Amino acid sequence: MSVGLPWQAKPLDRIGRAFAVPRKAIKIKPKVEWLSILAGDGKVDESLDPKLDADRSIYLYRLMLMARRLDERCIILQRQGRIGTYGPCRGQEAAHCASTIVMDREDWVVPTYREPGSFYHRGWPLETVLQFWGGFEEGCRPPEGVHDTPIAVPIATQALHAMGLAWAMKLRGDRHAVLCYCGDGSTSEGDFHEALNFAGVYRLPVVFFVQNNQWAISLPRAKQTASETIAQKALAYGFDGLQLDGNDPLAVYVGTTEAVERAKSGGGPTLIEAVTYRMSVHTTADDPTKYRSKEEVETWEKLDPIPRYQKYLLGRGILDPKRIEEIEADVLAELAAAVVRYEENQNADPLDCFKYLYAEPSAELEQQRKEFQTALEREGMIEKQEPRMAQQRS
Amino acid sequence: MSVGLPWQAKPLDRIGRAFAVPRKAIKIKPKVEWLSILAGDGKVDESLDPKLDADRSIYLYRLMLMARRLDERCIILQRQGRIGTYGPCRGQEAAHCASTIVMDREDWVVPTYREPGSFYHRGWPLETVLQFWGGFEEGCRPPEGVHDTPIAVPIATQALHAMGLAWAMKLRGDRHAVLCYCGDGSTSEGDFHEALNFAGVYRLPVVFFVQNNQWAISLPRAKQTASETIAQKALAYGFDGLQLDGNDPLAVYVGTTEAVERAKSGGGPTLIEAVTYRMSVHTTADDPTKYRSKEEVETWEKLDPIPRYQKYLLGRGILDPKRIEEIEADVLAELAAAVVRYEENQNADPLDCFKYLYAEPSAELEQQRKEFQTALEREGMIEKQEPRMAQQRS
Amino acid sequence: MALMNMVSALNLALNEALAEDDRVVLLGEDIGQDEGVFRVTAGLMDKYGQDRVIDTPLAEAAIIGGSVGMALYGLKPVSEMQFSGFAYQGFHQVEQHVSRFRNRTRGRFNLPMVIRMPYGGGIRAIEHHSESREAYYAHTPGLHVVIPSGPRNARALLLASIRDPDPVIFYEPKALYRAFKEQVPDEPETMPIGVAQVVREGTDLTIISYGAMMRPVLEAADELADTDGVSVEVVDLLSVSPLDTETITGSVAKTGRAVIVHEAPRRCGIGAEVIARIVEKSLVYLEAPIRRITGFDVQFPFFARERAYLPSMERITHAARDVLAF
Amino acid sequence: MALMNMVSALNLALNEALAEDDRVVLLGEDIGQDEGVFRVTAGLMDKYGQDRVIDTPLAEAAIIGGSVGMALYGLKPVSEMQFSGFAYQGFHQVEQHVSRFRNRTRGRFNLPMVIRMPYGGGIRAIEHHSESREAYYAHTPGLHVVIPSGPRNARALLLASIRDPDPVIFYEPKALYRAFKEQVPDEPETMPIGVAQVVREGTDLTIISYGAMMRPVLEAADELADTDGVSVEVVDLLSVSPLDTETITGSVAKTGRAVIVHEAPRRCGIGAEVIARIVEKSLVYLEAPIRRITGFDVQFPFFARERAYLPSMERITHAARDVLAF
Ligand SMILES: Cc1ncc(C[n+]2csc(CCOP(=O)(O)OP(=O)(O)O)c2C)c(N)n1
Ligand SMILES: Cc1ncc(C[n+]2csc(CCOP(=O)(O)OP(=O)(O)O)c2C)c(N)n1
Ligand SMILES: [Mg+2]
Ligand SMILES: [Mg+2]
Repeated sequence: MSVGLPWQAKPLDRIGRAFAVPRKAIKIKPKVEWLSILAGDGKVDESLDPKLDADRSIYLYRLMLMARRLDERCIILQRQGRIGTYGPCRGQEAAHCASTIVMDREDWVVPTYREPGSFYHRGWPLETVLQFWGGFEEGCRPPEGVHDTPIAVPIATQALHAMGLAWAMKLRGDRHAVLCYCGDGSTSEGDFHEALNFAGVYRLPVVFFVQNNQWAISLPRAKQTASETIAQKALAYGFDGLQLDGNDPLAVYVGTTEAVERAKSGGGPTLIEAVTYRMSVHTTADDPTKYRSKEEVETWEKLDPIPRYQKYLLGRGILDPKRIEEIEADVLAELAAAVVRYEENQNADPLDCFKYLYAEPSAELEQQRKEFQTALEREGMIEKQEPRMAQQRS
Repeated sequence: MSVGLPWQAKPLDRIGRAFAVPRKAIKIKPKVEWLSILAGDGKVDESLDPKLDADRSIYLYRLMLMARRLDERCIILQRQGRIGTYGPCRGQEAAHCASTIVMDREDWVVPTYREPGSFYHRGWPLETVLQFWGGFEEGCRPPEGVHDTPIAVPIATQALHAMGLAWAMKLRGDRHAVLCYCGDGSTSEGDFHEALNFAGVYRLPVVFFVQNNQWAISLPRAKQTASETIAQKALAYGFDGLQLDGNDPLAVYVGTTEAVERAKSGGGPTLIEAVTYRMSVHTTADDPTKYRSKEEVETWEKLDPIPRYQKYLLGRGILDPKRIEEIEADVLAELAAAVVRYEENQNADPLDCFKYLYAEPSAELEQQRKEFQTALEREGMIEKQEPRMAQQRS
Repeated sequence: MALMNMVSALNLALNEALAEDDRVVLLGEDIGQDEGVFRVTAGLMDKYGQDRVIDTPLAEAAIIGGSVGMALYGLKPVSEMQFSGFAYQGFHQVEQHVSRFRNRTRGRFNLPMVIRMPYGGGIRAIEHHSESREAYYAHTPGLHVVIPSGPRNARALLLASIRDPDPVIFYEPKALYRAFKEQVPDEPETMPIGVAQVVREGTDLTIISYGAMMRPVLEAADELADTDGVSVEVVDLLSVSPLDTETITGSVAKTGRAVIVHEAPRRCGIGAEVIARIVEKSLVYLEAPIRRITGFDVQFPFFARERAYLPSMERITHAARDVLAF
Repeated sequence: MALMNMVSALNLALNEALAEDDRVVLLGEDIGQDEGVFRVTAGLMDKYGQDRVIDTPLAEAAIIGGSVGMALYGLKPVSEMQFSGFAYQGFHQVEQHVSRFRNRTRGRFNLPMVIRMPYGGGIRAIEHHSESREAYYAHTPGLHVVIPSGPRNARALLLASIRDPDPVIFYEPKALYRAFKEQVPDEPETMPIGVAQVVREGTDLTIISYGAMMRPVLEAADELADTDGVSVEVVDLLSVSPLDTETITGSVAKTGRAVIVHEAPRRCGIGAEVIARIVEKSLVYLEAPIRRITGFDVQFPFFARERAYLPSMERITHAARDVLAF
């Protein structure tokens, strides 16, 4: 029998029969569902309405409004050159605010960069958001007692940190959970996959909350993945997926609560896909008219979560026009004060880049720090800090 | 209204109601199926049997046998120190051989390291397999006219190459396909995910063929992912998954043929999970008694694809004992000749590491090459190759 | 000749490559419809269609690993990493495959592919958008690492890189994208990869640099000439792998003094390698210690602190004066 | 004191760390049930259970990124990359997060984590199992990069690394795993990170190296003493980040001559940095060019060619004689 490729020598007589034959379909156990409570047209599914009390309802409303006004303010600050490029969350206020508030203080929230409301709610001073976009590391420093991770820029990388946090909780026997935000675009990255797979294997108390805002910069959701929903990706990892209306604060709240409860009671992770829309630019450096239509944006503007929730609360008698005015004024005042605090604290010492790198600076780093300090003093960028004589020129 | 965490101040009155409420289940379109034709007990599903003609049946039988005997030979060569560590394919001969033979000459086969039969079938000289495990780059050089990729060591990385090859085929309008092998362990890597996702988005003509041999070194399949089947991971990417009996050459052949046909006719990718078993060690450096039971191995030995196929062919009258003997002798003779060729060609010039790095070596590299050559000559590791005077000592 | 900035020059090279060779394809995040976040691919999808200029999902390993597959099949993929700071997502594909396929297959397969990536600070961007890590690639055998410093050489080197049969990491100094314009020839022009340029001749001191740092370096050379009457030779490396040892050591053999400037961290950076080569070949000519004006071995600061951080004309002239006074 | 090889010494350090601090967890591929492919974690899962010694799925980015999360929560994860050649799958997590969390959060969060990885050639392994790429990590600010050279310092440095509040890349010379035994103290012993050791004093020439190359270096020193009557000082770096400039430059100030030895590629390797520091600090003492005996800027060959490739005692003595004869 000779070596070679006898098989390919003749054309393959494809066994067409095989195409038509019945096979055993495999039943997939985890489920993928859709949840909507306060519909886009304002109709409420009464049977599902969590009927939050007045205080909490107003808290959530105010939180969403704060995210919106902060966003608007940042865009202005960016135009004025008072901060750098900014990535707005407009349209996604329900998605991130109504989910963050589900988390307890000892839980961890792992954000990406479109959740200013989460930072605010969790107790980060408002100006930290400005500091981040203003080019100050200080915007990444959680205040004492708050242990959320800071803004994560490299897409999907934070999903692994969320997984690791949840892993640690489980190993420690702590009944906490982790809420991890990411975008529809992030689902394409390897890190997203690895995070969900580990979470499934170890049944970790983590909720992956994908804000599917339909766009990853210029790439529409449909070109990001051929999967019909993002929620169904959970099936690859052996847990449930939930797709919900991300512009519906009630659905977001209920869906997240359920997932977090499951996580805390040992039921493992959940993948939530919050269907929402990035109503604004990707960042202030972006021009979305190049890749999407005005009509699309207008359609989604009608589904804006803030008026929708406002109307619902008016209907339930929890809000009235006067209260709305008060909240608006209150939010703007708090914001204005934060901007002042931001602008009054801009003395960024360039030498700081040496200060926080290690617990103990090495001799070589100390040498470099001195070199830098000498240069900065010489160039008049910082004031002379110590007598020159003592210092060796490297 | 004060800043802070009023929400967390009181314990969350979790909305238990939400747990029980009905939601809309989402129907997933792509399907996941199971295929078996020649069962472990020897029973054939006549309605599915592709009834390959005698030549082809014998070709496949011989190919599987070649893979088995090559494997056995390599383990001996390793023990004798004539090659290095070897990773056997024992038990997986049906999975890789019956799928590779589906591919046409212009298709690409993208292997990992457990498909010696694929190399042989595709026209790589048998000794290239020995060369690879013997520590010679020559084992990674496809012969002219054969364009498969060589053994890929870093797990799952080759899945992206397969995807890129299929992408190129599609862009070029060529009606070819790519068959990509990987292991159950590989499905955890980010590259696996990214490959499948791109393949889904661009509907690429590629078949991802996972040899689920139940183990990734010491990690059992159940700890690799919480997904019940690997096949269902396809649902995350919007295409079909097929789980089949990987020790059943007929199911492998039929399932792969169908997937390749679909790929070539524009139907996009398929994920095939071939359920099989690594009957031997992970590599010759591994001791599986540390992590798996003798009983498990014995159970799977009863499902060995080679006796199973032999019995089937005996039953169909395609093989008889005499023919079996002939094939055996023929395979062993061919193998023996390959070992001789391998051992007669071991003059590995160490300077070769400079030869193939770039089309044009740079001046600095040429300088280093000379430095290396001088050292090797001085140390008597190579013969002096040119008059020394001309050369500058660096 | 046409006057253009670096973005237009790179766009011109891509346009020429797409036109001259139908195996060239561009791929990356937001490079098509959106024309690239820096507009380097402006107009190209319109002109060449979605099969030549491809918007990809968000996955760098897939862009690089997919390019490997395309190149194996005979295409010439030119991919874009949106920022060099996100290329590490695909770094394993670079180390394990892009750099190895030719050697591994003993020359049977080569990978004619280019990975473009904007690098460097100075544009007031958020975290991960300002680093320089060319040394990672320079330390990786099997790659070319090319770094242009102006519109004309950017165009010529990019075209040469695309035509090159081997993989090229094309590291684009984004601070220069729109910093200045140059006359760029109308006809396709290329430059050899791996050849440094003496962009200013001098006899007293050699300053060696590349990429965005060439600007403060040239200013420093002017300043030193004008104020101190010093004759400075300036070497623009243009490629850090291969590194043009002859030009470097030749210049220092002449001047006896050297300063090296880059943004990247110092430890095991290009500066270290340049010093090593000078010591190996031209030690006897050396009249003073060589100074490195580089980034420090710290994380590149967020942008409020970046101006103070980046090597400046003042820092370079100061180091030069130190070296000259030795 | 007990006589043990490096594998046992590393195992001892891990055992001690697990015993002394219940926040320490080990994780990695095949480290539990299988006790690690090199048996470094032998017995530890049995002793500490599956929650302290964790077998993970096959995904390096998840192992590293998961460790980041664990460390944020207050654990002290010690992860194993099965081979350094597969750590690039998680390189983005190292560059983007492991190295940055403390600085990014202005000290609020630190990452007390260790990533162990066997590196280097000489064990007749297949592709990707023999590289040395310590320079990637040394070039990355925010990490410590520690490389032991024998059982005793391996144990002491690993224990110190686990106790360190900052991330450590622990690069294990696998060629030394079972190469020789040393007396290792019974009581937990540590060594400071970032301090090089003069392991042999001498006056004529300094040879600087680390990791597996210390063996041919010490043989060469013997050979030079015995045959040439030359007094060689040998510096074992032990850590390539931080790099102990004082010890290096101090030694060369004394001897005036240096040879640097490593397996890793030459361009932008540790050798380049060592030369740069000597030139910056001790140029005036230098009596001869410094020679680098290193890997070349090529891919590490498959193992049939590796013995010829790896820096050998002969190559080191030859370079030393060259330098001494200058
Ligand atoms: C690893 C990585 N690659 C590329 C980028 C550049 N980038 C920033 S945002 C973005 C799109 C993200 O899309 P999505 O995940 O949907 O989040 P969205 O911005 O829509 O909230 C890209 C490509 C990045 N930050 N990180
Ligand atoms: C990226 C990477 N990580 C780790 C390894 C080490 N390694 C080699 S084989 C293997 C297990 C692979 O399991 P699987 O994918 O199931 O393939 P199998 O060996 O069972 O055929 C591991 C962890 C590797 N080769 N590449
Ligand atoms: Mg999005
Ligand atoms: Mg397996």
